[in-house]
Amino acid sequence: MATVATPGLGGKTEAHDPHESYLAEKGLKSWLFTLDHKRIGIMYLIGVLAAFLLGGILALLVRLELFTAGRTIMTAEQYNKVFSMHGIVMVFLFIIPAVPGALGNIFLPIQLGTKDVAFPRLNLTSFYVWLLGAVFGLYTMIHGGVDTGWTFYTPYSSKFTNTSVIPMLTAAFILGFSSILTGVNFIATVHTMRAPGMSWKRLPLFIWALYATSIIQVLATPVLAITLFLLIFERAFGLGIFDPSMGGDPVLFQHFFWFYSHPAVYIMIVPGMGVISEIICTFSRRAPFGYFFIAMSSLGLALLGFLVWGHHMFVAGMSEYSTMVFSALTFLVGIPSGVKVFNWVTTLYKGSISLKSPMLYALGFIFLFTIGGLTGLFLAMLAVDVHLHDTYFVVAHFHYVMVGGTVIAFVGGLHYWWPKFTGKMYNEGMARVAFALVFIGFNVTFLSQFVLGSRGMPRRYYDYLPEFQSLHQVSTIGSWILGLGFLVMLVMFVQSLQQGKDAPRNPWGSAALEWQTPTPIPFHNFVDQPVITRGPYDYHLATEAELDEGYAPGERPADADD
Amino acid sequence: MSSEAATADATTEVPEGHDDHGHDEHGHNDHAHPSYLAHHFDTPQQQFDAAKVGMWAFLVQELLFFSGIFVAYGIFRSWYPEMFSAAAHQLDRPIGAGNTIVLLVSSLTAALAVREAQLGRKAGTSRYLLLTILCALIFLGVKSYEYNHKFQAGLLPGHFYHPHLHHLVEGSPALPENAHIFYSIYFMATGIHAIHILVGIGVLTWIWRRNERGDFSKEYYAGVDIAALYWHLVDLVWIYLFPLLYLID
Amino acid sequence: MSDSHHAAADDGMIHSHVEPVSHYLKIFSGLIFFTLVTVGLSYVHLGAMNLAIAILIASVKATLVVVFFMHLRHDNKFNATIFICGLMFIGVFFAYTTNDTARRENEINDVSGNHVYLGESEKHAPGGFEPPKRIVEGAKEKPEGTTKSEHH
Amino acid sequence: MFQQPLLDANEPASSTLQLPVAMSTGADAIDWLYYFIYWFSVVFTVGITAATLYFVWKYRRRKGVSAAPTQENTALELSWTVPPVLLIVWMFHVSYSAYIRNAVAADNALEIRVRGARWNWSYQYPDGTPESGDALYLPVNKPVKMVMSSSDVLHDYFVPAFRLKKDVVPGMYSQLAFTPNRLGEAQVFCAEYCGAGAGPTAGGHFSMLSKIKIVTEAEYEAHLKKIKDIPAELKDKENGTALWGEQLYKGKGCTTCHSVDGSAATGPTFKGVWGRTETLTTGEQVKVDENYVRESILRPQAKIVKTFENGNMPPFVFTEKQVDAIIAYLKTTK
Repeated sequence: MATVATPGLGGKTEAHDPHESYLAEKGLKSWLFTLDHKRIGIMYLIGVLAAFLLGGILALLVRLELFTAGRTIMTAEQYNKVFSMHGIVMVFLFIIPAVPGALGNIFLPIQLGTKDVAFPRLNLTSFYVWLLGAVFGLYTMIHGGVDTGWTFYTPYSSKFTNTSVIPMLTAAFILGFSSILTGVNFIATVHTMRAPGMSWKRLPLFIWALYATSIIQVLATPVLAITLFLLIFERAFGLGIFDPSMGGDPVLFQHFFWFYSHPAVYIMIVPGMGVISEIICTFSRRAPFGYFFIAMSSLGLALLGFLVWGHHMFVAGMSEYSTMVFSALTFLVGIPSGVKVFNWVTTLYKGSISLKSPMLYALGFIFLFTIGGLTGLFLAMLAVDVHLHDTYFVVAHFHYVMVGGTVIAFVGGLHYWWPKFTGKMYNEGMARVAFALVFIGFNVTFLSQFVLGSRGMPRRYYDYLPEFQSLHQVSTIGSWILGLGFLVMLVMFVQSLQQGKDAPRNPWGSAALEWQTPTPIPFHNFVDQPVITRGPYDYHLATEAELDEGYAPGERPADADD
Repeated sequence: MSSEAATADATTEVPEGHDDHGHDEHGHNDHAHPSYLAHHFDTPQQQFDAAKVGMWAFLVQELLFFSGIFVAYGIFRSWYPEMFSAAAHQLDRPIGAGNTIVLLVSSLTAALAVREAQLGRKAGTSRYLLLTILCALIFLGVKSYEYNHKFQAGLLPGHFYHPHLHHLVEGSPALPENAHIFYSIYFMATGIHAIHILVGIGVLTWIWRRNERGDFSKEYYAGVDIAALYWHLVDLVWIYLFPLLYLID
Repeated sequence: MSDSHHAAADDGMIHSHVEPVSHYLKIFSGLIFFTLVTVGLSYVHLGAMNLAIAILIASVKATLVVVFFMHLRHDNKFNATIFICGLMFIGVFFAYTTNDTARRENEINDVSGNHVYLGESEKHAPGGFEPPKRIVEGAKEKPEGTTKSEHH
Repeated sequence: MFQQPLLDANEPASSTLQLPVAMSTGADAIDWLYYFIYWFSVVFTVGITAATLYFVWKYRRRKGVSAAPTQENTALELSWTVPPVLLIVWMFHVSYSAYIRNAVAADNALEIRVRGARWNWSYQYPDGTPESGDALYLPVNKPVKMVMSSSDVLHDYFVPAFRLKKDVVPGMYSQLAFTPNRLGEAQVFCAEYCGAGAGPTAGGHFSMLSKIKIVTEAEYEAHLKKIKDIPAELKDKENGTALWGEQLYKGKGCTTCHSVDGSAATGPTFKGVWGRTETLTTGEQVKVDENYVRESILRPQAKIVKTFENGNMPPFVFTEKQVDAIIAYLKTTK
């Protein structure tokens, strides 16, 4: 194979050995100005992990404060800022970009069999826009933070609080654009950049999930942008649109906010579901049961996600008719979610299951997401929701979906793809210990919160009645176990980078396309343009050699039809 | 993968899969990449399609961005119909209509610029691009004249709403309570629209410079095309804003 | 979708539909015509129909721009799909939100015969919010700066 | 109308592990739904988990055994798509019915006005008698309708014992309807985040608590009669009116913003307030006398003392006698 000339990258023509790893080039500049989707993905990964660390520390502070009633370590004002910043950092800086920005950026083009995303410059822009938003957010934190909660409800945020709401709104506004740009890029890439033979029916489920996510990002995020824009002006100039004393309507703000923020929940969870589909197929060496249903349920969730935002407002003073419509539609969300869970479990049936750490995370996901989903049914039932709304039950429910779902899936995906994009193996024993700690710690932290909530403990409380103390303490202790688990994981990954063994091409014996290319990934993802002749899960069509080592180095797959 | 594996199962959809994609080059490196073709695309057509799909997705997010304003408009108009009617009387219909026509002309010239680019006529493309920019500047000039009048009359958003009776349009109905909401919406809607026009002027100027530099040709004019798409969207939003804000009776 | 562009030959060209200038001029004159009509009609008093007609005419104009100026007619079907999807979701946003705001107060009152009496300082809005003192009909112009101070 | 048979109000109520004591007629239906969905979830989770674990063990990777190729099975897919749809239609029906039963007040319901302000609740009985924020008295087995409003930000009136909550929104009225059916105390929370004041003793969202005391009809009448007038134990004292004023000062949440020791807070201190000349935000001077105090209690935003623009004091509802008592008290805070 000849050397590939690559015109257009950064305006220069560079010659690349097709076997050369994308990590080969050294120097900070080669990272900061890269247009390579893998490097941008790595930068995103570092960014979101830093945000996760920050959000996690804030979460531990919140739990620590609640260890005793009354003041434990901070004042009520500080507590309000800490939980608000925890929510804002976790939602806008971490969960939304985590899977699409980091894992999606690295693996979407590879799974499609193409060299890059459709718009590499836009891709780099989206990262720097994210970074700008993050800098704004951090500036606000240092500058006193905000105490509005991540929901910025009016008129508290527009008139009553004297914290730095405007800079924080600006940060969220900027971060929204980063999300939109990623979405636009992925839609164009999936539509026009698929490798020869990569039909819609052969699209990996991770791609289907990212595709559905991108649609939500493009359709919902701009509404957040205009909402925050209006709120900034409401606070600065007193527009009167959300201000009841000027003829406006605070409930209208909630409509605007949740039109984005409910679909945003699916921006967070759907890519995670895609990761889980990939892991389960690889580690049970089996095509997913109901490929079509899993793929369509991603789109179904994306669509339904737009129709149910009102369930955040069941007790907000919305009209009874609207609550009825939203409640009915909310129940429907259970169907595609259930379809996914049933299909994953059925995929295991008659598989050849190996319990490596990514698979542990995937199985953990099924369990935690099942609980998260079923407790969603409590909240869809209007009469029961009225009791549980704005209590710790809701807190526990969305942590089961967001942490038990998305974070577990993100971490599982990190374990799964780690050897491919770093070229290093990690210590499997340590990975399992970390999983056990995370799984146990998570359940201890949040199962107790379900009980707290159903017994009537409202959320966002700095202080609480004595009867809630024991459960709060259980929850706080759980948070320490959870934190320890993530610490072990961090040590394990750092160790892997420093002294990990070189990873083979296909350590898990997967039939999927990204495992067929050399490790670490070559500059143009593949030594040669791959031609797709089977689906990513067609284990019965894959050869022994493919499952052992991927395509043999330098060898181009024979094209039956070229 | 081996050909045996590919043919082992008759259900493998090789032919369909092959039909279904945009690559006809299969990354044969003996095929020369034209200079305008980015390295990660295989054909100019693929590059063009990607740009168009991306731009349409972007335009849709622009629409949803504006939709917030329109929803707020709809709700407050239904709550305070008399207030909207009275407040809209302070806007000048002939000026608004004139500005609408200016914007429609700019849309026409933008479309013609794309046509010239399709035919590979560099001079024509530049001429129409400059005409479009000129119309945009006229629109902004008229807009700032209107804004100036609103400032003088104190018809400002929210807290700053503070009408001076002698500056109001003669014979117009008195401004009822909550009229500040109408001006909030008016300034937010036209302000965001004006920001889009400013961005559009920037984009068109950049495209004009690239065209002068000779970046575009009959084979590669995606830049002109997507800039024009953006410009049409700005026009599209105004087509709704104009009757909703100016023509209320 | 990408299905439609496999027709592009390997000639390194992109295929495009070049319309004659007269085509664009026709669309443009249509747009101007509708603009004049909608301005003219706004001076005729038709009650609620005014809004409906204005929106109808605006939609016709928008359709002309999208279909012809933006070439959606000859474009990839998928681009039209994205666009229509966007419009649908704006519809959802609008319909569901107004569904609440238009019904909110009435229902509870109708269902339960809710009777509300105002508190001592609740002449306008419940909960004691002072309504903004705005210039109303025939009122004297206020001295500069007082409007702001009413808000705390 | 929709009322369930009345229980013996004296029968001791018990809470379960997951739900607090139920004290209203509507609560039982909600509890039934809660436990129905709870057991449904338990069965479902156990089933899914058991199946997962069984498959993981049964089909663990073994040398020489490879996975069976996946077959599509549309019948199976439909079997876990269609029945759940029917189930959710039914669940929607029962939960919405229970919800709307709770949302509708009986015709003869006692109408209680509730006002939320940062960070306390205040009440008004049907005859206009104001009640301090600490506790609301309600007669057992009598339908109640609460008409609620907020004077600043969003609040939410949450009574776990009734399984009810509703946002209290500035600029509009919201409503709660219920029939308490057990004697005792029901805890009230604010469930919509509303911020916190500065300083260690200041209140916040977490301290916006109250209680509903469910008593017999006779006790309710007696209580109403009592609160309209000066408390019996102060009646004969020499400075009884001023002492009552002090009780009101402490009981109505005035302490949150107004100190009596001269320390700075959200509002002007009451130390030496009587007869003081204050400069208003408008620049006017005003002497603190009976008229100014009365207006400041009932319409706090009318005349704001300079440098306290951001205080946002909510309007309070007091009877004439109570206002007089507060005035008497303020004369003593030298």
